[in-house]
Amino acid sequence: MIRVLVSEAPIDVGAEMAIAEAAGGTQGGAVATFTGLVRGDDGVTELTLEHYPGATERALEELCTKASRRWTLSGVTIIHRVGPMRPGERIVFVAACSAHRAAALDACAFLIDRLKTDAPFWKRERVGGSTRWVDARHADDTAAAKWRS
Amino acid sequence: MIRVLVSEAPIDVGAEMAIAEAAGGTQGGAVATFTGLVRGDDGVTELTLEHYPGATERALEELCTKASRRWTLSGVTIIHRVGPMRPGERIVFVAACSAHRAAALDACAFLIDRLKTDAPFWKRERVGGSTRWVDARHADDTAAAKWRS
Amino acid sequence: MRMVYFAWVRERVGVSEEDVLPPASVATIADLVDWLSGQSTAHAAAFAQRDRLRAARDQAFVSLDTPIDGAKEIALFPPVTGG
Amino acid sequence: MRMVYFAWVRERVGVSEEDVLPPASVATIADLVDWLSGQSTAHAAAFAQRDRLRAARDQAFVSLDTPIDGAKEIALFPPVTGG
Repeated sequence: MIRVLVSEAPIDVGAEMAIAEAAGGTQGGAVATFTGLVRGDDGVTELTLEHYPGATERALEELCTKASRRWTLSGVTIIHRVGPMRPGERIVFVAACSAHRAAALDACAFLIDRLKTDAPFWKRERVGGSTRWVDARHADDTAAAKWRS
Repeated sequence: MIRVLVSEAPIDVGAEMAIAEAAGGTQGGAVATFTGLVRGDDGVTELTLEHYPGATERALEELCTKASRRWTLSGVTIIHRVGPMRPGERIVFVAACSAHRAAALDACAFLIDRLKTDAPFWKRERVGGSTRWVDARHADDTAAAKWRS
Repeated sequence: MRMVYFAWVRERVGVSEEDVLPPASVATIADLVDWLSGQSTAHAAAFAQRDRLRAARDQAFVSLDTPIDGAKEIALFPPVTGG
Repeated sequence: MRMVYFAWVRERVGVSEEDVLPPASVATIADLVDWLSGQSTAHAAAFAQRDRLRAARDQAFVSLDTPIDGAKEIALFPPVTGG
Protein backbone atom coordinates (compact mmCIF):
# COMPACT_ATOMS: atom_id res chain seq x y z
CA MET A 1 0.00 0.00 0.00
CA ILE A 2 1.23 3.47 -0.89
CA ARG A 3 -0.30 6.39 1.03
CA VAL A 4 0.62 9.96 0.13
CA LEU A 5 -1.04 13.01 1.63
CA VAL A 6 -0.17 16.71 1.33
CA SER A 7 -2.38 18.82 3.55
CA GLU A 8 -2.61 21.92 5.74
CA ALA A 9 -4.04 19.81 8.58
CA PRO A 10 -1.88 18.78 11.57
CA ILE A 11 -0.41 15.26 11.22
CA ASP A 12 -2.03 12.64 13.47
CA VAL A 13 0.80 10.13 14.03
CA GLY A 14 -1.36 7.72 16.04
CA ALA A 15 -3.96 7.51 13.26
CA GLU A 16 -1.29 7.20 10.55
CA MET A 17 0.48 4.39 12.45
CA ALA A 18 -2.82 2.50 12.72
CA ILE A 19 -3.40 2.88 8.95
CA ALA A 20 0.15 1.76 8.14
CA GLU A 21 -0.05 -1.24 10.47
CA ALA A 22 -3.47 -2.32 9.16
CA ALA A 23 -2.21 -2.14 5.56
CA GLY A 24 0.82 -4.26 6.52
CA GLY A 25 -1.51 -6.96 7.77
CA THR A 26 -0.24 -9.78 9.97
CA GLN A 27 2.79 -10.28 7.67
CA GLY A 28 4.19 -6.81 8.33
CA GLY A 29 5.96 -7.20 11.63
CA ALA A 30 8.14 -4.06 11.47
CA VAL A 31 7.24 -0.39 11.08
CA ALA A 32 9.96 2.28 10.94
CA THR A 33 8.93 5.93 10.96
CA PHE A 34 10.52 9.33 10.75
CA THR A 35 8.82 12.52 11.92
CA GLY A 36 10.20 15.98 11.21
CA LEU A 37 9.21 18.80 13.56
CA VAL A 38 9.44 22.56 13.19
CA ARG A 39 12.49 23.65 15.18
CA GLY A 40 12.28 26.83 17.20
CA ASP A 41 15.97 27.61 17.38
CA ASP A 42 17.36 30.89 16.06
CA GLY A 43 14.19 32.68 17.15
CA VAL A 44 11.94 31.14 14.51
CA THR A 45 8.30 31.71 15.49
CA GLU A 46 6.57 30.35 12.38
CA LEU A 47 7.42 28.18 9.39
CA THR A 48 5.42 28.25 6.15
CA LEU A 49 5.70 25.45 3.59
CA GLU A 50 4.96 26.27 -0.03
CA HIS A 51 4.59 23.43 -2.53
CA TYR A 52 3.79 22.63 -6.15
CA PRO A 53 0.29 21.12 -6.11
CA GLY A 54 0.03 18.07 -8.32
CA ALA A 55 3.77 17.79 -8.88
CA THR A 56 4.31 17.28 -5.14
CA GLU A 57 1.95 14.32 -4.88
CA ARG A 58 3.45 12.86 -8.04
CA ALA A 59 7.02 13.19 -6.68
CA LEU A 60 6.07 11.62 -3.34
CA GLU A 61 4.24 8.70 -5.01
CA GLU A 62 7.26 8.13 -7.23
CA LEU A 63 9.50 8.05 -4.13
CA CYS A 64 7.21 5.47 -2.50
CA THR A 65 7.29 3.36 -5.66
CA LYS A 66 11.10 3.53 -5.76
CA ALA A 67 11.29 2.38 -2.12
CA SER A 68 8.85 -0.46 -2.86
CA ARG A 69 11.02 -1.64 -5.74
CA ARG A 70 14.19 -1.51 -3.66
CA TRP A 71 12.90 -3.24 -0.51
CA THR A 72 10.10 -5.75 0.16
CA LEU A 73 7.56 -3.50 1.84
CA SER A 74 3.94 -4.09 2.78
CA GLY A 75 3.30 -0.36 3.15
CA VAL A 76 4.86 3.05 2.51
CA THR A 77 3.41 6.31 3.87
CA ILE A 78 4.42 9.93 3.29
CA ILE A 79 2.35 12.66 4.95
CA HIS A 80 3.63 16.20 4.39
CA ARG A 81 2.11 19.28 5.90
CA VAL A 82 1.99 22.58 3.98
CA GLY A 83 1.00 26.13 4.92
CA PRO A 84 1.87 27.91 8.17
CA MET A 85 2.97 25.98 11.26
CA ARG A 86 4.62 26.66 14.60
CA PRO A 87 7.70 25.32 16.44
CA GLY A 88 7.11 21.80 17.73
CA GLU A 89 4.49 20.96 15.09
CA ARG A 90 5.01 18.06 12.70
CA ILE A 91 6.08 18.92 9.14
CA VAL A 92 6.48 15.43 7.74
CA PHE A 93 5.80 11.82 8.70
CA VAL A 94 7.15 8.86 6.73
CA ALA A 95 6.58 5.20 7.53
CA ALA A 96 7.86 1.98 6.00
CA CYS A 97 6.26 -1.33 6.91
CA SER A 98 7.91 -4.69 6.23
CA ALA A 99 8.19 -8.24 7.49
CA HIS A 100 11.85 -7.47 8.29
CA ARG A 101 13.19 -4.66 10.43
CA ALA A 102 16.29 -3.93 8.32
CA ALA A 103 14.10 -3.31 5.25
CA ALA A 104 11.74 -1.06 7.22
CA LEU A 105 14.60 0.97 8.77
CA ASP A 106 16.55 1.34 5.52
CA ALA A 107 13.46 2.27 3.47
CA CYS A 108 12.46 4.87 6.08
CA ALA A 109 15.93 6.50 5.94
CA PHE A 110 15.84 6.41 2.11
CA LEU A 111 12.41 8.07 2.00
CA ILE A 112 13.31 11.02 4.25
CA ASP A 113 16.75 11.54 2.66
CA ARG A 114 15.33 11.59 -0.86
CA LEU A 115 12.25 13.60 0.09
CA LYS A 116 14.57 16.43 1.15
CA THR A 117 15.92 16.78 -2.40
CA ASP A 118 13.29 15.25 -4.71
CA ALA A 119 9.98 16.85 -3.73
CA PRO A 120 8.90 20.43 -4.52
CA PHE A 121 8.56 22.02 -1.07
CA TRP A 122 10.00 25.36 0.03
CA LYS A 123 10.31 26.57 3.62
CA ARG A 124 9.95 30.17 4.71
CA GLU A 125 10.79 31.09 8.31
CA ARG A 126 9.46 33.98 10.34
CA VAL A 127 11.96 35.50 12.79
CA GLY A 128 10.60 38.51 14.64
CA GLY A 129 8.88 40.80 12.15
CA SER A 130 10.52 39.48 8.97
CA THR A 131 10.52 36.29 6.93
CA ARG A 132 13.26 34.51 4.98
CA TRP A 133 13.40 31.57 2.57
CA VAL A 134 15.39 28.63 3.94
CA ASP A 135 18.42 27.72 1.81
CA ALA A 136 18.87 24.16 0.54
CA ARG A 137 21.50 22.33 2.56
CA HIS A 138 24.48 20.71 0.88
CA ALA A 139 24.25 17.94 3.53
CA ASP A 140 20.82 17.02 2.14
CA ASP A 141 22.26 16.46 -1.34
CA THR A 142 24.99 14.28 0.17
CA ALA A 143 22.46 12.23 2.18
CA ALA A 144 20.21 11.76 -0.86
CA ALA A 145 23.17 10.86 -3.10
CA LYS A 146 24.19 7.89 -0.95
CA TRP A 147 21.04 6.05 -2.11
CA ARG A 148 21.77 6.45 -5.83
CA SER A 149 22.99 3.30 -7.53
CA MET B 1 15.17 12.25 28.56
CA ILE B 2 15.22 8.47 28.89
CA ARG B 3 11.85 6.72 29.09
CA VAL B 4 11.66 2.96 29.68
CA LEU B 5 8.43 1.08 30.29
CA VAL B 6 7.76 -2.67 30.49
CA SER B 7 4.07 -3.37 30.82
CA GLU B 8 1.23 -5.75 29.95
CA ALA B 9 -0.81 -2.82 28.60
CA PRO B 10 -1.17 -2.21 24.83
CA ILE B 11 1.32 0.36 23.48
CA ASP B 12 -0.22 3.74 22.58
CA VAL B 13 2.08 5.02 19.83
CA GLY B 14 0.28 8.37 19.49
CA ALA B 15 0.72 9.10 23.22
CA GLU B 16 4.35 7.91 23.22
CA MET B 17 5.18 10.11 20.20
CA ALA B 18 3.70 13.13 21.99
CA ILE B 19 5.81 12.38 25.10
CA ALA B 20 8.98 11.90 23.03
CA GLU B 21 8.38 15.09 21.03
CA ALA B 22 7.61 17.17 24.15
CA ALA B 23 10.82 15.94 25.82
CA GLY B 24 12.81 16.86 22.73
CA GLY B 25 11.54 20.42 22.98
CA THR B 26 11.88 22.84 20.11
CA GLN B 27 15.51 21.77 19.55
CA GLY B 28 14.60 18.18 18.69
CA GLY B 29 13.52 18.40 15.09
CA ALA B 30 13.77 14.70 14.20
CA VAL B 31 12.10 11.64 15.71
CA ALA B 32 12.82 8.14 14.37
CA THR B 33 10.79 5.23 15.67
CA PHE B 34 10.61 1.49 15.29
CA THR B 35 7.52 -0.56 16.14
CA GLY B 36 7.53 -4.35 16.26
CA LEU B 37 4.22 -6.15 15.75
CA VAL B 38 3.17 -9.72 16.47
CA ARG B 39 3.24 -11.56 13.15
CA GLY B 40 0.49 -14.01 12.40
CA ASP B 41 2.33 -16.12 9.85
CA ASP B 42 2.85 -19.87 10.36
CA GLY B 43 -0.54 -20.10 12.06
CA VAL B 44 0.51 -18.26 15.24
CA THR B 45 -2.62 -17.22 17.17
CA GLU B 46 -0.98 -15.83 20.32
CA LEU B 47 2.44 -14.68 21.48
CA THR B 48 3.44 -14.50 25.14
CA LEU B 49 6.44 -12.46 26.28
CA GLU B 50 8.19 -13.55 29.47
CA HIS B 51 10.79 -11.23 31.00
CA TYR B 52 13.12 -10.81 33.97
CA PRO B 53 11.52 -8.09 36.13
CA GLY B 54 14.07 -5.56 37.35
CA ALA B 55 16.86 -6.84 35.10
CA THR B 56 14.77 -5.97 32.02
CA GLU B 57 14.28 -2.33 32.98
CA ARG B 58 17.95 -2.10 33.92
CA ALA B 59 19.07 -3.54 30.56
CA LEU B 60 16.77 -1.20 28.62
CA GLU B 61 17.92 1.87 30.57
CA GLU B 62 21.53 0.88 29.94
CA LEU B 63 20.77 0.59 26.21
CA CYS B 64 19.23 4.09 26.21
CA THR B 65 22.28 5.46 28.03
CA LYS B 66 24.62 3.83 25.49
CA ALA B 67 22.65 5.39 22.62
CA SER B 68 22.76 8.80 24.36
CA ARG B 69 26.55 8.58 24.68
CA ARG B 70 26.98 7.59 21.05
CA TRP B 71 24.67 10.17 19.46
CA THR B 72 23.46 13.63 20.52
CA LEU B 73 19.87 12.83 21.45
CA SER B 74 17.24 14.90 23.20
CA GLY B 75 15.17 11.82 24.02
CA VAL B 76 15.25 8.01 23.94
CA THR B 77 12.17 5.83 24.52
CA ILE B 78 11.80 2.06 24.83
CA ILE B 79 8.34 0.64 25.55
CA HIS B 80 8.16 -3.16 25.63
CA ARG B 81 5.00 -5.13 26.13
CA VAL B 82 5.00 -8.40 28.10
CA GLY B 83 2.40 -11.08 28.73
CA PRO B 84 -0.02 -12.51 26.13
CA MET B 85 -0.75 -10.68 22.88
CA ARG B 86 -2.32 -11.38 19.49
CA PRO B 87 -1.20 -11.04 15.85
CA GLY B 88 -1.10 -7.39 14.77
CA GLU B 89 -0.57 -6.06 18.31
CA ARG B 90 2.54 -4.01 19.15
CA ILE B 91 5.32 -5.80 21.04
CA VAL B 92 7.86 -2.99 21.17
CA PHE B 93 8.17 0.71 20.38
CA VAL B 94 11.49 2.54 20.34
CA ALA B 95 12.00 6.24 19.57
CA ALA B 96 15.08 8.42 19.24
CA CYS B 97 14.74 12.18 19.18
CA SER B 98 17.51 14.50 17.95
CA ALA B 99 18.16 17.82 16.27
CA HIS B 100 19.56 15.85 13.30
CA ARG B 101 17.80 13.16 11.33
CA ALA B 102 20.88 10.94 10.79
CA ALA B 103 21.43 10.71 14.57
CA ALA B 104 17.76 9.90 15.20
CA LEU B 105 17.67 7.23 12.45
CA ASP B 106 20.96 5.59 13.45
CA ALA B 107 20.14 5.60 17.18
CA CYS B 108 16.73 4.06 16.46
CA ALA B 109 18.32 1.22 14.44
CA PHE B 110 20.94 0.71 17.16
CA LEU B 111 18.28 0.49 19.89
CA ILE B 112 16.16 -2.15 18.18
CA ASP B 113 19.15 -4.21 16.99
CA ARG B 114 20.71 -4.30 20.45
CA LEU B 115 17.40 -4.78 22.25
CA LYS B 116 16.99 -8.07 20.36
CA THR B 117 20.15 -9.48 21.97
CA ASP B 118 20.73 -7.47 25.16
CA ALA B 119 17.41 -7.48 27.04
CA PRO B 120 15.94 -10.47 28.92
CA PHE B 121 12.73 -11.23 27.00
CA TRP B 122 11.58 -14.61 25.78
CA LYS B 123 8.82 -15.26 23.24
CA ARG B 124 6.47 -18.22 23.32
CA GLU B 125 4.12 -18.79 20.36
CA ARG B 126 0.80 -20.58 20.34
CA VAL B 127 0.06 -22.53 17.15
CA GLY B 128 -3.20 -24.45 17.25
CA GLY B 129 -3.41 -26.27 20.59
CA SER B 130 0.30 -26.20 21.49
CA THR B 131 2.93 -23.63 22.39
CA ARG B 132 6.65 -23.40 21.55
CA TRP B 133 9.52 -21.16 22.66
CA VAL B 134 10.90 -19.03 19.84
CA ASP B 135 14.57 -19.72 19.07
CA ALA B 136 17.09 -16.88 19.08
CA ARG B 137 18.01 -15.88 15.52
CA HIS B 138 21.61 -15.82 14.36
CA ALA B 139 20.68 -12.78 12.22
CA ASP B 140 19.90 -10.85 15.42
CA ASP B 141 23.42 -11.47 16.77
CA THR B 142 24.86 -10.28 13.46
CA ALA B 143 22.71 -7.13 13.47
CA ALA B 144 23.63 -6.33 17.08
CA ALA B 145 27.33 -7.02 16.45
CA LYS B 146 27.59 -4.36 13.74
CA TRP B 147 27.16 -1.67 16.45
CA ARG B 148 30.05 -2.93 18.60
CA SER B 149 33.15 -0.79 18.44
CA MET C 1 2.60 27.75 -22.63
CA ARG C 2 1.97 28.10 -18.91
CA MET C 3 4.84 29.27 -16.66
CA VAL C 4 4.61 28.65 -12.89
CA TYR C 5 6.97 30.02 -10.24
CA PHE C 6 7.58 29.13 -6.60
CA ALA C 7 9.19 30.56 -3.45
CA TRP C 8 11.58 33.50 -4.02
CA VAL C 9 11.50 32.98 -7.79
CA ARG C 10 7.74 33.65 -7.65
CA GLU C 11 8.26 36.68 -5.38
CA ARG C 12 10.90 38.19 -7.68
CA VAL C 13 8.97 37.58 -10.91
CA GLY C 14 5.96 39.10 -9.16
CA VAL C 15 3.34 36.58 -10.33
CA SER C 16 2.78 32.91 -9.49
CA GLU C 17 1.92 31.96 -13.05
CA GLU C 18 1.65 33.45 -16.54
CA ASP C 19 1.06 32.35 -20.14
CA VAL C 20 3.94 32.94 -22.53
CA LEU C 21 4.52 32.53 -26.28
CA PRO C 22 8.28 32.19 -26.83
CA PRO C 23 9.64 32.39 -30.42
CA ALA C 24 10.56 29.18 -32.25
CA SER C 25 14.27 29.75 -31.52
CA VAL C 26 13.63 28.97 -27.82
CA ALA C 27 14.35 25.21 -27.74
CA THR C 28 15.39 24.36 -24.17
CA ILE C 29 14.33 25.52 -20.72
CA ALA C 30 17.64 27.41 -20.48
CA ASP C 31 16.73 29.22 -23.73
CA LEU C 32 13.35 30.03 -22.19
CA VAL C 33 15.00 31.46 -19.05
CA ASP C 34 17.26 33.64 -21.25
CA TRP C 35 14.31 34.82 -23.34
CA LEU C 36 12.15 35.60 -20.25
CA SER C 37 15.08 37.50 -18.68
CA GLY C 38 14.96 39.82 -21.69
CA GLN C 39 11.23 40.46 -21.26
CA SER C 40 11.37 42.36 -17.92
CA THR C 41 13.80 43.41 -15.20
CA ALA C 42 11.72 41.39 -12.68
CA HIS C 43 12.31 38.19 -14.69
CA ALA C 44 15.98 39.10 -15.11
CA ALA C 45 16.33 39.56 -11.32
CA ALA C 46 14.48 36.32 -10.54
CA PHE C 47 16.65 34.26 -12.89
CA ALA C 48 20.00 36.05 -12.25
CA GLN C 49 21.57 33.18 -10.26
CA ARG C 50 21.24 30.42 -12.81
CA ASP C 51 22.91 27.86 -10.47
CA ARG C 52 20.13 28.40 -7.91
CA LEU C 53 17.38 27.77 -10.45
CA ARG C 54 15.59 24.43 -10.81
CA ALA C 55 12.89 23.38 -13.28
CA ALA C 56 10.02 21.00 -13.88
CA ARG C 57 8.55 20.12 -17.28
CA ASP C 58 4.88 19.13 -17.09
CA GLN C 59 5.30 18.57 -13.34
CA ALA C 60 8.41 16.32 -13.56
CA PHE C 61 11.82 17.55 -12.36
CA VAL C 62 14.24 18.13 -15.27
CA SER C 63 17.58 19.88 -15.83
CA LEU C 64 17.65 23.30 -17.46
CA ASP C 65 19.11 21.92 -20.71
CA THR C 66 15.98 19.82 -21.30
CA PRO C 67 14.10 20.64 -24.56
CA ILE C 68 10.70 22.26 -24.07
CA ASP C 69 9.36 19.99 -26.77
CA GLY C 70 5.69 20.98 -26.68
CA ALA C 71 5.38 21.13 -22.87
CA LYS C 72 2.12 22.52 -21.48
CA GLU C 73 3.63 23.73 -18.20
CA ILE C 74 7.16 24.79 -17.23
CA ALA C 75 7.92 25.50 -13.54
CA LEU C 76 10.92 27.49 -12.30
CA PHE C 77 11.91 27.55 -8.62
CA PRO C 78 14.81 27.49 -6.12
CA PRO C 79 16.39 24.25 -4.81
CA VAL C 80 13.78 22.46 -2.69
CA THR C 81 13.81 22.50 1.13
CA GLY C 82 11.08 20.13 2.30
CA GLY C 83 10.95 17.38 4.89
CA MET D 1 21.88 -17.64 47.16
CA ARG D 2 18.78 -17.14 45.05
CA MET D 3 18.53 -18.94 41.69
CA VAL D 4 16.01 -17.69 39.10
CA TYR D 5 15.07 -19.39 35.83
CA PHE D 6 13.26 -18.22 32.72
CA ALA D 7 11.51 -19.64 29.63
CA TRP D 8 12.24 -23.30 28.85
CA VAL D 9 15.02 -23.42 31.48
CA ARG D 10 12.37 -22.59 34.08
CA GLU D 11 9.97 -25.15 32.63
CA ARG D 12 12.61 -27.93 32.67
CA VAL D 13 13.91 -27.16 36.17
CA GLY D 14 10.26 -27.12 37.28
CA VAL D 15 10.44 -24.00 39.50
CA SER D 16 10.89 -20.31 38.68
CA GLU D 17 13.21 -19.71 41.64
CA GLU D 18 14.91 -21.52 44.50
CA ASP D 19 17.46 -20.87 47.24
CA VAL D 20 20.66 -22.91 47.02
CA LEU D 21 23.77 -23.31 49.18
CA PRO D 22 26.58 -24.54 46.91
CA PRO D 23 29.83 -25.83 48.50
CA ALA D 24 32.88 -23.54 48.63
CA SER D 25 34.42 -25.37 45.63
CA VAL D 26 31.75 -23.81 43.36
CA ALA D 27 33.57 -20.66 42.17
CA THR D 28 32.04 -19.70 38.80
CA ILE D 29 28.56 -19.79 37.32
CA ALA D 30 29.70 -22.73 35.16
CA ASP D 31 30.70 -24.57 38.39
CA LEU D 32 27.25 -23.78 39.78
CA VAL D 33 25.56 -25.20 36.69
CA ASP D 34 27.63 -28.40 37.03
CA TRP D 35 26.82 -28.70 40.72
CA LEU D 36 23.08 -28.08 40.17
CA SER D 37 23.04 -30.66 37.35
CA GLY D 38 24.17 -33.23 39.93
CA GLN D 39 21.33 -32.30 42.32
CA SER D 40 18.40 -33.57 40.19
CA THR D 41 17.60 -35.01 36.78
CA ALA D 42 15.36 -31.96 36.14
CA HIS D 43 18.31 -29.60 36.59
CA ALA D 44 20.52 -31.88 34.49
CA ALA D 45 17.92 -31.83 31.67
CA ALA D 46 17.48 -28.04 31.89
CA PHE D 47 21.23 -27.40 31.67
CA ALA D 48 22.16 -30.18 29.20
CA GLN D 49 22.80 -27.85 26.23
CA ARG D 50 25.42 -25.60 27.79
CA ASP D 51 25.79 -23.54 24.57
CA ARG D 52 22.11 -22.54 24.78
CA LEU D 53 22.44 -21.35 28.39
CA ARG D 54 22.87 -17.68 29.33
CA ALA D 55 23.34 -16.11 32.77
CA ALA D 56 22.89 -12.93 34.78
CA ARG D 57 24.69 -12.13 38.05
CA ASP D 58 22.70 -9.79 40.31
CA GLN D 59 20.57 -8.83 37.27
CA ALA D 60 23.47 -8.03 34.90
CA PHE D 61 24.25 -10.24 31.88
CA VAL D 62 27.54 -12.15 32.33
CA SER D 63 29.30 -15.11 30.70
CA LEU D 64 29.16 -18.53 32.37
CA ASP D 65 32.82 -18.36 33.39
CA THR D 66 32.14 -15.35 35.64
CA PRO D 67 32.95 -15.90 39.35
CA ILE D 68 29.89 -16.01 41.65
CA ASP D 69 31.83 -13.86 44.11
CA GLY D 70 29.16 -13.32 46.76
CA ALA D 71 26.25 -12.73 44.31
CA LYS D 72 22.78 -12.56 45.85
CA GLU D 73 20.95 -13.69 42.68
CA ILE D 74 22.05 -15.83 39.74
CA ALA D 75 19.68 -16.19 36.75
CA LEU D 76 19.90 -18.93 34.12
CA PHE D 77 17.92 -18.76 30.88
CA PRO D 78 17.96 -19.41 27.10
CA PRO D 79 19.25 -16.85 24.55
CA VAL D 80 16.86 -13.88 24.58
CA THR D 81 14.22 -13.31 21.89
CA GLY D 82 12.64 -9.93 22.58
CA GLY D 83 11.82 -6.97 20.39
